[in-house]
Amino acid sequence: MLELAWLLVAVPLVSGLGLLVWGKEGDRVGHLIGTAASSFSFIVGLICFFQILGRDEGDRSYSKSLFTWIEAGPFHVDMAYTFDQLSGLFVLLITGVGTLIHVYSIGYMEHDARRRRFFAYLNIFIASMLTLVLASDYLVLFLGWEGVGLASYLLIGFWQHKDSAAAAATKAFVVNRVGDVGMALAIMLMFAQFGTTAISEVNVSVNAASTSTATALGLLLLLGACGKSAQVPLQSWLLDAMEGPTPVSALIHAATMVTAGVYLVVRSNGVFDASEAARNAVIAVGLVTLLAGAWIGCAKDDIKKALAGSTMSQIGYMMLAAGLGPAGYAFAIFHLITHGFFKANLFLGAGSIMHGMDDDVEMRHYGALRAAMPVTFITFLFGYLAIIGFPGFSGFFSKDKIIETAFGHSFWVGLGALVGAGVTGFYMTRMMMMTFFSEKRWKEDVHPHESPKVMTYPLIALGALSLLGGAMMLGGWITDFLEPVVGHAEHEELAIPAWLLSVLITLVVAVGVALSYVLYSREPIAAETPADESVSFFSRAGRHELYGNELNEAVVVRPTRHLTRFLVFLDGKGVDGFVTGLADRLGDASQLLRKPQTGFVRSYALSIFGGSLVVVLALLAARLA
Amino acid sequence: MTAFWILAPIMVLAALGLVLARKAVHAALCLAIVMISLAVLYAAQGAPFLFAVQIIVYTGAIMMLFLFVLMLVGVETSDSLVETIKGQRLMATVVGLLFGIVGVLVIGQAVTGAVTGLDEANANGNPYGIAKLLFGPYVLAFELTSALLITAAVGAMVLAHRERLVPRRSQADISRDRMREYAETGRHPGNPPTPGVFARHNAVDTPALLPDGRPMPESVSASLVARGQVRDGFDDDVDDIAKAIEPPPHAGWPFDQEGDDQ
Amino acid sequence: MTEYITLSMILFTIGAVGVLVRRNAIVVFMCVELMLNATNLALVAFSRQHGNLDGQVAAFFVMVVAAAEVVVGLAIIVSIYRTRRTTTVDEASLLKL
Amino acid sequence: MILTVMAAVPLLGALAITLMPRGQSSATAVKVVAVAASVLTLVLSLAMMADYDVGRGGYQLTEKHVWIEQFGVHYALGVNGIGVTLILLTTVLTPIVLLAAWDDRLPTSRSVNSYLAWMLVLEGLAIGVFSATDAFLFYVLFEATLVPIYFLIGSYGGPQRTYAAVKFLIYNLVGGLLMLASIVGLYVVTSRQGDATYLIGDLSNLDVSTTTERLLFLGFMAAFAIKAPLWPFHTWLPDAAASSTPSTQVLMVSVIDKIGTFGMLRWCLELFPGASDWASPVVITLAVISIIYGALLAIGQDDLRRLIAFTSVSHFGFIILGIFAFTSTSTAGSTLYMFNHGLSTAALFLVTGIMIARRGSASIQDFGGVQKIAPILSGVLLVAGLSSLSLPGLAPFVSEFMVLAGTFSRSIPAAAVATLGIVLAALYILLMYQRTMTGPLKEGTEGVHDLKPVEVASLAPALVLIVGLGFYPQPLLNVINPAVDEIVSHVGVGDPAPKTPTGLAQQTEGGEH
Repeated sequence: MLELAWLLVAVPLVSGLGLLVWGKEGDRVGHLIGTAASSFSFIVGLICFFQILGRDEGDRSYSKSLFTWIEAGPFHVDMAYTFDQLSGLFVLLITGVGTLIHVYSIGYMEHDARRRRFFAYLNIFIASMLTLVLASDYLVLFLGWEGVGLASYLLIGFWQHKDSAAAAATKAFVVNRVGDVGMALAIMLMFAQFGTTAISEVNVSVNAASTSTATALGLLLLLGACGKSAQVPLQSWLLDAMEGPTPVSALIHAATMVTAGVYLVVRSNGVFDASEAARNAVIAVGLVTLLAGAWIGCAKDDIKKALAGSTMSQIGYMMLAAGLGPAGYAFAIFHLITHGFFKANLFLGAGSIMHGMDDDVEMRHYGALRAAMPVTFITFLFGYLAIIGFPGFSGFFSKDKIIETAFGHSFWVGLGALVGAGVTGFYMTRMMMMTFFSEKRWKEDVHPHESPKVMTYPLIALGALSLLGGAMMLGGWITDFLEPVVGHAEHEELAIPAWLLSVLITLVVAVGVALSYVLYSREPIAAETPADESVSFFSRAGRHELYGNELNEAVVVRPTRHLTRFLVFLDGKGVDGFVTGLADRLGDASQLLRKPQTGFVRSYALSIFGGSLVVVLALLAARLA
Repeated sequence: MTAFWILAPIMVLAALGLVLARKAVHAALCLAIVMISLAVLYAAQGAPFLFAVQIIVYTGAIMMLFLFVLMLVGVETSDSLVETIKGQRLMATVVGLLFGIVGVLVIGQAVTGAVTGLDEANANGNPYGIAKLLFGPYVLAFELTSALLITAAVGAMVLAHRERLVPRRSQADISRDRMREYAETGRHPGNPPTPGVFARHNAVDTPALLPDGRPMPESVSASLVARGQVRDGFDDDVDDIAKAIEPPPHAGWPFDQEGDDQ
Repeated sequence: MTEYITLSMILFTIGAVGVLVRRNAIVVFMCVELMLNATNLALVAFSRQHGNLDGQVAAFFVMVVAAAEVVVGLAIIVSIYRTRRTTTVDEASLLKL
Repeated sequence: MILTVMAAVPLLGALAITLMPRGQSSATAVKVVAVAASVLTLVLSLAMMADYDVGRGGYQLTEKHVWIEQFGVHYALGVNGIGVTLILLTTVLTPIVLLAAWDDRLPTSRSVNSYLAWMLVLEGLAIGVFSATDAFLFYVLFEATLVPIYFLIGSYGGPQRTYAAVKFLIYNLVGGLLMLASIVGLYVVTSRQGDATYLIGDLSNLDVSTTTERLLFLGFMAAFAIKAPLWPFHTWLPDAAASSTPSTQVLMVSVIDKIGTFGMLRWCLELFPGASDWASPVVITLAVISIIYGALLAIGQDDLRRLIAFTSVSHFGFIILGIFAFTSTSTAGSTLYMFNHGLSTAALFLVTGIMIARRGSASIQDFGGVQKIAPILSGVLLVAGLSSLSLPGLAPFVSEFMVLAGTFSRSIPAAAVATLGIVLAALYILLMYQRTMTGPLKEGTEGVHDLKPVEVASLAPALVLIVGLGFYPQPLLNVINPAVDEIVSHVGVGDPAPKTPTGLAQQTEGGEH
């Protein structure tokens, strides 16, 4: 089945385009075809995964070239795919969670007229994400990379009649595009440096190249990853992306697309192994985003924005892990997968809450929903326990391993990760308190009800996965499984034993949880968001997303707008002015030449006489000289 | 040579007179002076034929033509010496001076060497010499000039001749127009009285008198009036006569019967 | 000999300035005649200098041409006068851009 | 022989149309004849493709007759990889353009006959220009293409058409005259070395002093820099585009402006390799400036047509950058870019043309929320826009990336700044799409109803080609590569070798993965 792995991409792509082009009559059955396509990919992915599992340790990587995509002079790119351990895991994550979200969307988008178009976009997204993951050439990866950007643009701006949605979609695409500049430059550097852009060859020959090239390559790839995974310099688009429907936020902005950056870093482990500076940059970016995301999560009252903040923070964790070198790659992927499960679960839970609360996202209007939506509550609880790293849940295993490796790297980095875990505990408990436990703050005509079965079943499935996700870590299976791809890492001992560290982490998390519980259970939570002034500096900064948007506006957007207006003026007056000016000058010159033609005979006579004088003088001069 | 030193200043003054004269006629006279003194110089230079030709043809004919046209065009059109074109006069004098100086200083000195004189050339008479040349090498030029003269004459005639666009006004027409004009404007149909009629003199410049004694200005020709040469001293004659026939203050009979004809 | 040439040059220059300065067509015309006579003087002087009569023949031809020119020139002036009632040179100033 | 026939068919079609009766009754008949002529040319071009031997490269299907004996001028036609691509572009686009012009509202006094006749004349001349292998013939046809466009803009355009037409004409004429000086220079140079000749074969290995070569090069380059707007000479394009009908815009920008870049590639590089190499730093900087300048100005425009015109200025910057980077990848990329840009700009101009015709105004502010009432129209505009901002998976991305990759190996700063262009591209397209299509329906835009089947049919081929070539550009690249390799080797600068080729790394690493 491995040689048919390209079907993984082809089927959702064809069904997506088909649904798009299909007319009105497609509406009845469109969503079913979309879900079928996604589940077909899941099945094929599963089969391929077991096939490579069946193979022995050494050769679990299967690559096949379909056709030569671009071939001109030395530049040669094949449309080829590689199905190995890393991409296998990703394929399962994407198609698995994707299918669950397709099923969920059937219910969620029930009364939306353009549901067929929604499923078409979802299928296109699945296809491009799979292209990204399966690509064995950086340019094909770039094809998937921008395809995913396009799908997120279409899905964020799905409710186009809302201006805010359209603006958010454009912003997302443009910020991603800034990241893609880094990515494109990296691929060009590869071509200039190694003459090829095949992933395997580049990661091998990067050692032979100078460290400065490797660092440049690493930094450019990091810029691309930041764009796509909403890391600190280019993170402003993620919170605006919540304008899209909730399944979109769950699939794209939690489980799959935003992790593409981490996948890129892990896949180009050769490059990052070769340059220390690049790895430190990744660690720095990861750490800063981790803390920033947590900070924003604490301050946001909109449930989806809070979850988006938490996503940003969790991806910060993964980036941090990926930056720790061979030791951290496996844990980054492990956390990525478990995060995929519980974050999707949380987002879909939030979706079903919104479904019940007439699409109101304001946590201030929730409260005491555990009775009204029991299934959502329980699955949300599982997600909550997983994300804060409650022992036994999947989050516990993956996050502890990252913090452990972080401490192995350097004390301060470990400490940052630890603080992050604590803050995560704080804001997740705040969210649980405000939504399920505190007193009822519902609006008058709102009466929350449980979501239909088609939405709760995916929730239950994801809840279970959040719980059982940790199993992958039994006996370090995932590290051994990924070792051939990401390289071997000797396991160095820490100053303190591993179990003691886990206890310490759980303790810190417990402190965060307790703090939040105390804070939000003493007095009733205000139904309306308190004004900015009355709130402490921390929350105000958090609400404004650490003034990220204002920074972008001041540093980039306003100067560009002024530059554009100036250039438009310059073009009109300057370049065009010069040309038309030339024509006018010609006119003036001819006016000037008309003056001596006065029409009087005597002035002509004078000029004749003057002329003869000059001739005489010339003759004399010639004669004398 | 002495003739030269006498005539040269005269000629220069006459030339300046030509340029600076207010009235065209004065200019013409100055030019005549220049031409005649030139003729004398030709004679001094051993060119008696040219002397004669200059006097007869140039001064005699061409100058007269000028005077003739002056008369035609109206001798009185003395143009005001004010300059219309800005900077023309200044430039003209500057360039003129410059040209003159350059010419005199440089070209003047260029001619050196002894004067060979025309004695042997004029051996058997200047006109003979010129004729030999004229009908020898220059015969073609000679014939051409004749053609030139013919064309010039015809050209002048064509230019000056006016086509009769309107049929000639016969005497009948003139009288009919006169009567109509008299009817419409009351202009006297008859000829204006000739100057001097019933006046003290019959000279051309004395205006005729109306029955009540006032002079008639239109009886004198317009050009005299334009030149301001109309004799107007008529009033003083009347006064003289009036004084002459004035009775002494104490006079008797014929003059103090004023009461009877009231 | 040089004094004759100097005299002719002076007359020639006066004639030229006269042409430039005077506004009455006839006077301008006379100045042109003056310039022609000045040249004749120079021609005769040179003919005497070189001892052959060519100069005088040239002067003779100059006179003929001058005659023809005066005839036509005056005819033009008369016809202009007849149509425009003026002889000032500046009136005919239509020949300009 | 087929090249002459292919050039002649549209000209004969034009002649036939002008002879047909004018007036409303025969309008449809005229249109049918026009489309038939262009489709026939398309068929002929496919026949040409058939018997063009892709592998052999070099000039094929050549024909040569003496035209002006004294000057050594021949009526010589011949076509290499690049010529074939551009002729295909012309013959593919013209039927689409004629279909799109089906219900153009012309100024009342004008008849549709001459309107379509001029377009067919333009197509014939373009095919002639792309297949001319005689410098003199090329120059004559190069100048001849100005006449139809002048009339198309001048008598059928928008309110400011006369100003735009005259400006276009003067601009290109100045360029043309400079080129004429070089053509004369060529005659002088060749006649001094044996008999005068204009054939590209003899001209390409001309030994001439560097200064003369540079002067001749500057003459040619001036004309081509104005025709394919390079930065300082671009101001005629927005005016011409803003005041002409959509079909004229497409023909002008997608087909005729390509003569400029085609000229650079075939005549500047082949005839004056030394001078091109000497001038390449300056041209590269100008190209990069026009990329960024064009993009920034496109963002600042309010008139849709001017916006697309400025995007074309930016794209031409990429093409010229590719040509003057002298690597086979970038040159092949710029040739492919000419083809792809032709398609994507044609789609953009036609869609916006339909929008403007229905709304009655070209300013972006007058549109809003059109997506609700015309979903297919907005879909097509989105795909055309995405192709213009070179989204991977669509044709322009392949060529743009090849240009950038080729330039990167030549000069890193130029490529880096040029890559910024793709962000600006995203800005001007998406801002335009957001302002016109999304958000609440603005009053006054109710009239913009959706695309009719005939319109979808006329746009479909372009879109299918854009997507198809995005995923499978290889057949076209196979045609382009031999011709490009010849030119790059002729310029003699060659491709910079990769610093650590993979083979070398293999040994050192021992390949343990």
